[in-house]
Amino acid sequence: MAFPILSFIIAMPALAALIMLFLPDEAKTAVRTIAVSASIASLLGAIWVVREVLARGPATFHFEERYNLVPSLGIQYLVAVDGWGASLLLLTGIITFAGAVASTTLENRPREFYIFLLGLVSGVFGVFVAQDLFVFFLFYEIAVLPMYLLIGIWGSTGKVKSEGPFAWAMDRLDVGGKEYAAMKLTLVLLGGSALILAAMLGMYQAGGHTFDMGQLAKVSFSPRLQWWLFPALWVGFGALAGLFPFHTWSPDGHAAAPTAVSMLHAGVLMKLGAFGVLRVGMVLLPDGAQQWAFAVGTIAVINIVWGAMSAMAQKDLKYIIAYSSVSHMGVVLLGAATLTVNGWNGAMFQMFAHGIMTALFFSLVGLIYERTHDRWIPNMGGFAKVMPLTAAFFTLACLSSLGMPGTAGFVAEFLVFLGAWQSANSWWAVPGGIGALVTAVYVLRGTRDIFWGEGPPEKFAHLTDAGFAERVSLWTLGTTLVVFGVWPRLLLDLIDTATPVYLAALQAHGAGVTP
Amino acid sequence: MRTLDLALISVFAPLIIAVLLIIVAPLRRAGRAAAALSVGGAFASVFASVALTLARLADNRVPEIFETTWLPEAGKSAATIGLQIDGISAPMLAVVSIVAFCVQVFSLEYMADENDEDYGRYFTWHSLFLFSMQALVVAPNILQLFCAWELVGLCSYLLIGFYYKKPSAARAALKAFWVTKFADLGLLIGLIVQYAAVGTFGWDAETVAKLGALGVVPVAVAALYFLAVMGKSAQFPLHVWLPDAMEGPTPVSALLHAATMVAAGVYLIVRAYPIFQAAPQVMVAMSVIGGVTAVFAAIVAIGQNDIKRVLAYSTCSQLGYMVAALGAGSLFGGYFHLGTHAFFKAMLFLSAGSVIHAVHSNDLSHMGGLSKKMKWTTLTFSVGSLALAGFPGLSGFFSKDQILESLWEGTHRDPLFWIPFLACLATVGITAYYMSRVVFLAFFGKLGEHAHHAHEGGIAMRLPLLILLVPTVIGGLFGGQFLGLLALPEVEFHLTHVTPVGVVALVLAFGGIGLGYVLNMTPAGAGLASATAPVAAFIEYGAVDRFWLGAYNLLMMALSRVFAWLDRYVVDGMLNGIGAGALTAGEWLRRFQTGRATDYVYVVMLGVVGLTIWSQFAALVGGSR
Amino acid sequence: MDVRFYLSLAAVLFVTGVYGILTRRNAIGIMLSVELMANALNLNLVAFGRYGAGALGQVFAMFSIALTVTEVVVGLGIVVLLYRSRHDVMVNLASEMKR
Amino acid sequence: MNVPMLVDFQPLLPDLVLLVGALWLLILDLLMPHGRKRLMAGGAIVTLLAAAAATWLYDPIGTVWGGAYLGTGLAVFLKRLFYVGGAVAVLGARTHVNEAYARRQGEYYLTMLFSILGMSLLTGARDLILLVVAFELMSIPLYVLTAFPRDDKRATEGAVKLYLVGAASSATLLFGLSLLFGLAHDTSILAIATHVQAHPSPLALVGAAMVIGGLGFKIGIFPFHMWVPDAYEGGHTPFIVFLSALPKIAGFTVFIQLLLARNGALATMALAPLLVLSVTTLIAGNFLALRQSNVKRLLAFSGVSHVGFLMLALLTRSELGLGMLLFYGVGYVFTNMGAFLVVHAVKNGGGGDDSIASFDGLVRRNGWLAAAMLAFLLSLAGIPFMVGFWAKLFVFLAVWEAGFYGLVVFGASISVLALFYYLRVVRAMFMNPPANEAVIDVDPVTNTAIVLCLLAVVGIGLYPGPLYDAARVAAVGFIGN
Repeated sequence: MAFPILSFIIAMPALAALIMLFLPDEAKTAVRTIAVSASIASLLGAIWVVREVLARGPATFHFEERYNLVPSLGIQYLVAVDGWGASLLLLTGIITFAGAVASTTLENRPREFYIFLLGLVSGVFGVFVAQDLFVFFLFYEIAVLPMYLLIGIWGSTGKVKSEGPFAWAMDRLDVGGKEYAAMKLTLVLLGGSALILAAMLGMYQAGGHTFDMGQLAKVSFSPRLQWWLFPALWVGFGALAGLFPFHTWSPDGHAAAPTAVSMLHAGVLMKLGAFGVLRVGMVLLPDGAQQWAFAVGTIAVINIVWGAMSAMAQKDLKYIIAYSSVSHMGVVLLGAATLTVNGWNGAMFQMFAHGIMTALFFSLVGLIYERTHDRWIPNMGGFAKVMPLTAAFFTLACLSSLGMPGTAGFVAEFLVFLGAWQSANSWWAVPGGIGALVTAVYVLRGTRDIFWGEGPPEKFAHLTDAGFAERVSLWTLGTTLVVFGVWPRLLLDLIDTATPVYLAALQAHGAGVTP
Repeated sequence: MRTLDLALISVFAPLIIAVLLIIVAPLRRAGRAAAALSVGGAFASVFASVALTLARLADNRVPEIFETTWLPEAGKSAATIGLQIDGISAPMLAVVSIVAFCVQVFSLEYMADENDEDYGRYFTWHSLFLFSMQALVVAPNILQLFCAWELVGLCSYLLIGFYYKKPSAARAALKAFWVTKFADLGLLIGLIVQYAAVGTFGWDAETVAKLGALGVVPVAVAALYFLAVMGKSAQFPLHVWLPDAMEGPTPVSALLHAATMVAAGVYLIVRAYPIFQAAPQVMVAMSVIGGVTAVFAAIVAIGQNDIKRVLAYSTCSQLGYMVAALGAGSLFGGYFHLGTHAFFKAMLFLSAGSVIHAVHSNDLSHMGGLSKKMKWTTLTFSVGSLALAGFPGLSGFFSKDQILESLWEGTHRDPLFWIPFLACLATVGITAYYMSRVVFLAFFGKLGEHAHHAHEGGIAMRLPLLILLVPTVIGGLFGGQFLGLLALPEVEFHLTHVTPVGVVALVLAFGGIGLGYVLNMTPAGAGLASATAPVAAFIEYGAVDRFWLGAYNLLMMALSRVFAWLDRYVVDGMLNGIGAGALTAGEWLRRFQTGRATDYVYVVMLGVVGLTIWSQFAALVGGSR
Repeated sequence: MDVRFYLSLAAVLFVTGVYGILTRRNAIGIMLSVELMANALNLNLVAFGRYGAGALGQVFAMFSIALTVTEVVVGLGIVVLLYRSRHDVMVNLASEMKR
Repeated sequence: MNVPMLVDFQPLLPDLVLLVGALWLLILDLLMPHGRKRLMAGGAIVTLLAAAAATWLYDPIGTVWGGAYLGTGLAVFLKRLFYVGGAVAVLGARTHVNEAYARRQGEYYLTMLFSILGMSLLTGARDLILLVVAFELMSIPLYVLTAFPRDDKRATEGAVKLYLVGAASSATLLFGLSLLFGLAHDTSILAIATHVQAHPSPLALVGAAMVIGGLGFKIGIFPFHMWVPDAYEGGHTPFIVFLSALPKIAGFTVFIQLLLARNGALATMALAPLLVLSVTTLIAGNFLALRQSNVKRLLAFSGVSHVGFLMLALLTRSELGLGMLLFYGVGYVFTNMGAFLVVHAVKNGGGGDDSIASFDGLVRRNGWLAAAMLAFLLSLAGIPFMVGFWAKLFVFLAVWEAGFYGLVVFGASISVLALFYYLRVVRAMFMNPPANEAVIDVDPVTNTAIVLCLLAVVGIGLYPGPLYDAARVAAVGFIGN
């Protein structure tokens, strides 16, 4: 039997968490070392997988592992990887590494922090390689849940004014607090998973009592069933991808979460949702995907513009980035809705690009917050003088965010818009482009307000630039952003091995798709 | 050396330097060393691109294209990147690298007051810019051109914002970026439309033929491309960013905002000319907009007191010329003017930089009589001004002549061309006037208040001026060779070809210079000149700028607050409402848990009775069915 | 006589018992009401035994009576405890835990 | 006339073991000096385990008493659950019982054993008389045990409520049963179901309604659930460990026997009201739990909502649904027992008043307890790698297969709401600062019980296959008979 590389990647973080469980609280150095080592091990594994998948060529799945869990129900542990999964493994590996390194500065209960964080990472890895719907769902839930504790314990609290028609409710719920944010995030995401579960059972029943995604892909579900199941998956997974109007957990959650958690959550977890829509929703339910494509794309466009416009009005640094995630995840969903090769390639690439970019953003925001204990932009200004490296990387992240060629963000957005134009609803590309323009306005304005201008205010004059661990994290993410932006084929070749296969299957099933 | 090697050197030498400086922080912070590397890179680029141009001059039969897949689509290639070396790109490479080299050398001294870190940063961005511009020039397809186009925009943003501590510079950098980014949407969507229609990003004959057969599509594509041109090349009404961009260091203005980057828009038209030709309506509109820009910017330039802003508006105006010519169908006229303008405008800006360096002010009223202190600069600025005004024999004369000629021919085809024609003709006179005004105010007359301690810069500042002086003076004589590179058999170019239009233009130019003398050097005229100033000022910061500011405030700021409010208090509010509602419901339900045992029995019995009644009712209904 | 007569009587008895539980506040009174309900069902059983089901009804009733007795014994024990803790047998006084 | 031989009682062999053990302990208790009575717990556990072993030694399948008792796979499955669960409950209670009622502790275990014996008989009771007797054999000891802490006002109050509602309910149940009996002229459940199916009558509906109401009390469905939180809050936690888990499943056993007989004839008859009851139970349980500040009350209402899920499984009236009900039951029993054991340990070791606030900062006072509680809460909430996840999933699967698609969506959504209050406890344990830093000690016996529950919860959660298969097999062939 071949070396179970995928299980290795999944298990490394969990194993590290398990070891930490038995370490004393005081062994902070040991904990950090183990966490970073585990993340490196997973990252190396992911890189190796990517290389191998590229070398072994397109179309099929590699590194399959299959064990029965509940044989009589057809539930099995089945993992395998294709171009899509491999690219997201790589993303997760990179961000985990960067997040684990960036968190080494954490002093408050690092052991528990890493246990939850690494548990979550294991779940994320699992989702991306699961080829059994059930395992997919299982890992999905695991990836979502530790977030509650991570935000609730290590998060930060803001304050939101209660007003508007729902002021009474806001007073009641302590809107803005970290517990509120953690709870909202958990409930909305698991609410989504309730819908996923229902759809999953529907497929299981109609698809001959199997959860094997390879088998289910061969089943022709009746269009009527698909019409029902697809929106359940779309909204269910979409909730995690920040789908409008279920996105409001995201700004609050990301604003409240500690650095590494925001990095992982916005960087990787939101992709879980989008990946679910694409991999489960659209690939397994081709008719549903086509019937609902218009709605998916249109809401995605709303996401893009809504997120960007909301981000523009924010004065809280973390909220800006969080809303930008909502906007950018709209790009992913738009790409998925196009049902074109370019659109899907773009969606997958945007997952990667946005993941890296937003992780970079959040690590920078965390870095600033750690030093200033302030997220309010009007209090800032002129930081470039005291923290030039931070300023440089922030600008880089902004550039990727607004789709500057030479960064990964451009390739992704370009492909998605290209796909959008090639799709049945060409007009999607226009609001998409406008969203990019609005992004340019708010990110650069933010950069100016934080970093430019005459020296920092008196109380921030002592700020220091990024330390060693932070620099490792920044350079890792920044370099990735540029390298994949300049030479996207590093990843696109990989993604492109899977996309046409899935798309061909979709079109073979479907009735009327644009050529 | 092979073409590919030369092209690679010309494009990538600056990139390697830039990357090196970005990654190796100590090197960048060393300042001098960074500058030396950067200038070295630029020189390598000059060497390679001049060699390429010479090779092209010798043999210009087939374009040489080197490309490789950049974006795959279902295993095939959706987009390539590479190098296209032909008669169009090679001379542009040379122009860009020469001007960039001159500007960098000039900057060595001009920027010497900066601290080492900023100095290094300055040259890093310069190297990056040179790479981006070269990559734009050699782009074999519109996608790569777009990428490079955005990158030069980025460099423009970074360099305008070089003095990032100055709020006005920060604002100008953002304004430049946003306005051009807005326009770039046109290019982005245009090239997507093109790809969706014909399946390539190219501009070759085959693509254009396919595109041309698609009715309205080429018009849409060309119009969208032209939107981007309007932004990048500061055409009315998207010109608003260019004057503000003068907040950057003067050499930056010379290189980016006069000679090369702003000309990228014109270069795009030149490069994708077949596509534009497939959309005649867009060509006419282009010409009209170019003409309007030319005369509008020229009028505004009259009233400026900031020497850089005069030049900025003049750039705007000249770009309008080029666009108008291209719209009228004169590829040669527009492109030739791009080349000559690059040299003399860069020289003008560097001369202005030299003056500013000497008097530490941009304001014309602080200058005066500088010819006594700065002879070299006076010479270069005056010659540049004359070239700009179209003084016979200087490079600007020939290229401008071509433009007016082509517009005149245009009027025969379509009466709409009267607009650009008359506008450009008027601009000749106005240009001559405002340039002579600057020359007289700055260099002649009595010594200005800041001018007493002025002195000529060192060799690093003088040498670039002299290098640029050469093409300014004799550049026009090489029009024939240039035409040869473009391979336009139907166009003719004569050095001694007198046309009625040319004569009228000449008269207007001399009239303008004369007027400039009268109004600025004689007491009688001074009053008249100052009377026009408010008018010009009104036009400058009048309707157009307010329109964009209003759009920004209304569409972006105000609307965004509406969105954010809705998001927080309605969309999220509903979620909160559901959450709090559930809590309230839970609270309310708890009231029924009274804690009294008899109440519990009560409820149990009620439940049983309810069940009984319902089951009877259900049986009744079920029975009747 | 018809079985329905017995059933009606049993129903009346049962409802009386329920009414008693709901209105009595004294634990002993409530226990008596429960007894009333139990007897109603015993009546049912016996009546059904008489009209059709045979001895089975009586047997069932015997078991039922025995069970009711045990239940009441335990119940009385609890009432004693209630009295010990509160010196009263008013059940609704014991409503410390609620909501 | 045949003289009954022991071999004829083979299906009841485990019950006999239990009975003999209980009687033996009864005698032992009388003889034993007070100082050694703590050994009684061991005796009870041995008895229960011996009974459990008997289910494996002999195949307790077959009929006894002329069909009044029918040993089926289902009966065996449930017996094992009751015995093992009972043993864990005894183990968990041992330390507390030894401390609190040193002299009477024998009675405690004996009463418990008899209650378990009642449950055990219920698993195969196919005759109304046996059913009623077994039901009361199970119920009456519960009244006694609730009132066991004699000097505790709150326990007495809980007992009063339990008793009053219980007595009224059992009278109602019996009244309903008497009507059904009268209609079919037979005490055999199968006969009743057959009769009702063939001759639906308004009286049968009345009888069914009263039966549902009476039994609803035992399992605590809305609106018959109102005693549940008060009894839980008042009773001593080690007993609530038992009360909250096994009797509910036993109540369901009766439901299964009655409602599912003859392909669910009675359940089909009253399907709409039953469905509405399940849904309202889910709603009421979850909503009432939202704002509770006492962990025991919170768990009580959460238990109510779990009953809603079990009801949904029951109402599928399919073999799959029944199997999944059994699986859910196992998961529920061990999770719930574990959770209450932790509650007990926290109160016992750290003082406090069972309020959520008393869990503040538990992770720093006893990390192990916090981790175990986390696992139990997650299992209750239905999070993967805990048994509760599979339980919910399997039930949903069955409900989906039965065609109640909307109920799956509803159930899944409402279980998200449930997460809200479980997370409140999690938040207290992990996020809030502790009221004091004193370490909470747990005695090894209670700890062992918690470990056992945790092993069940996580073990089945990691590898649910065997239990799933066992539950499926147990349900085979039951519905039709």
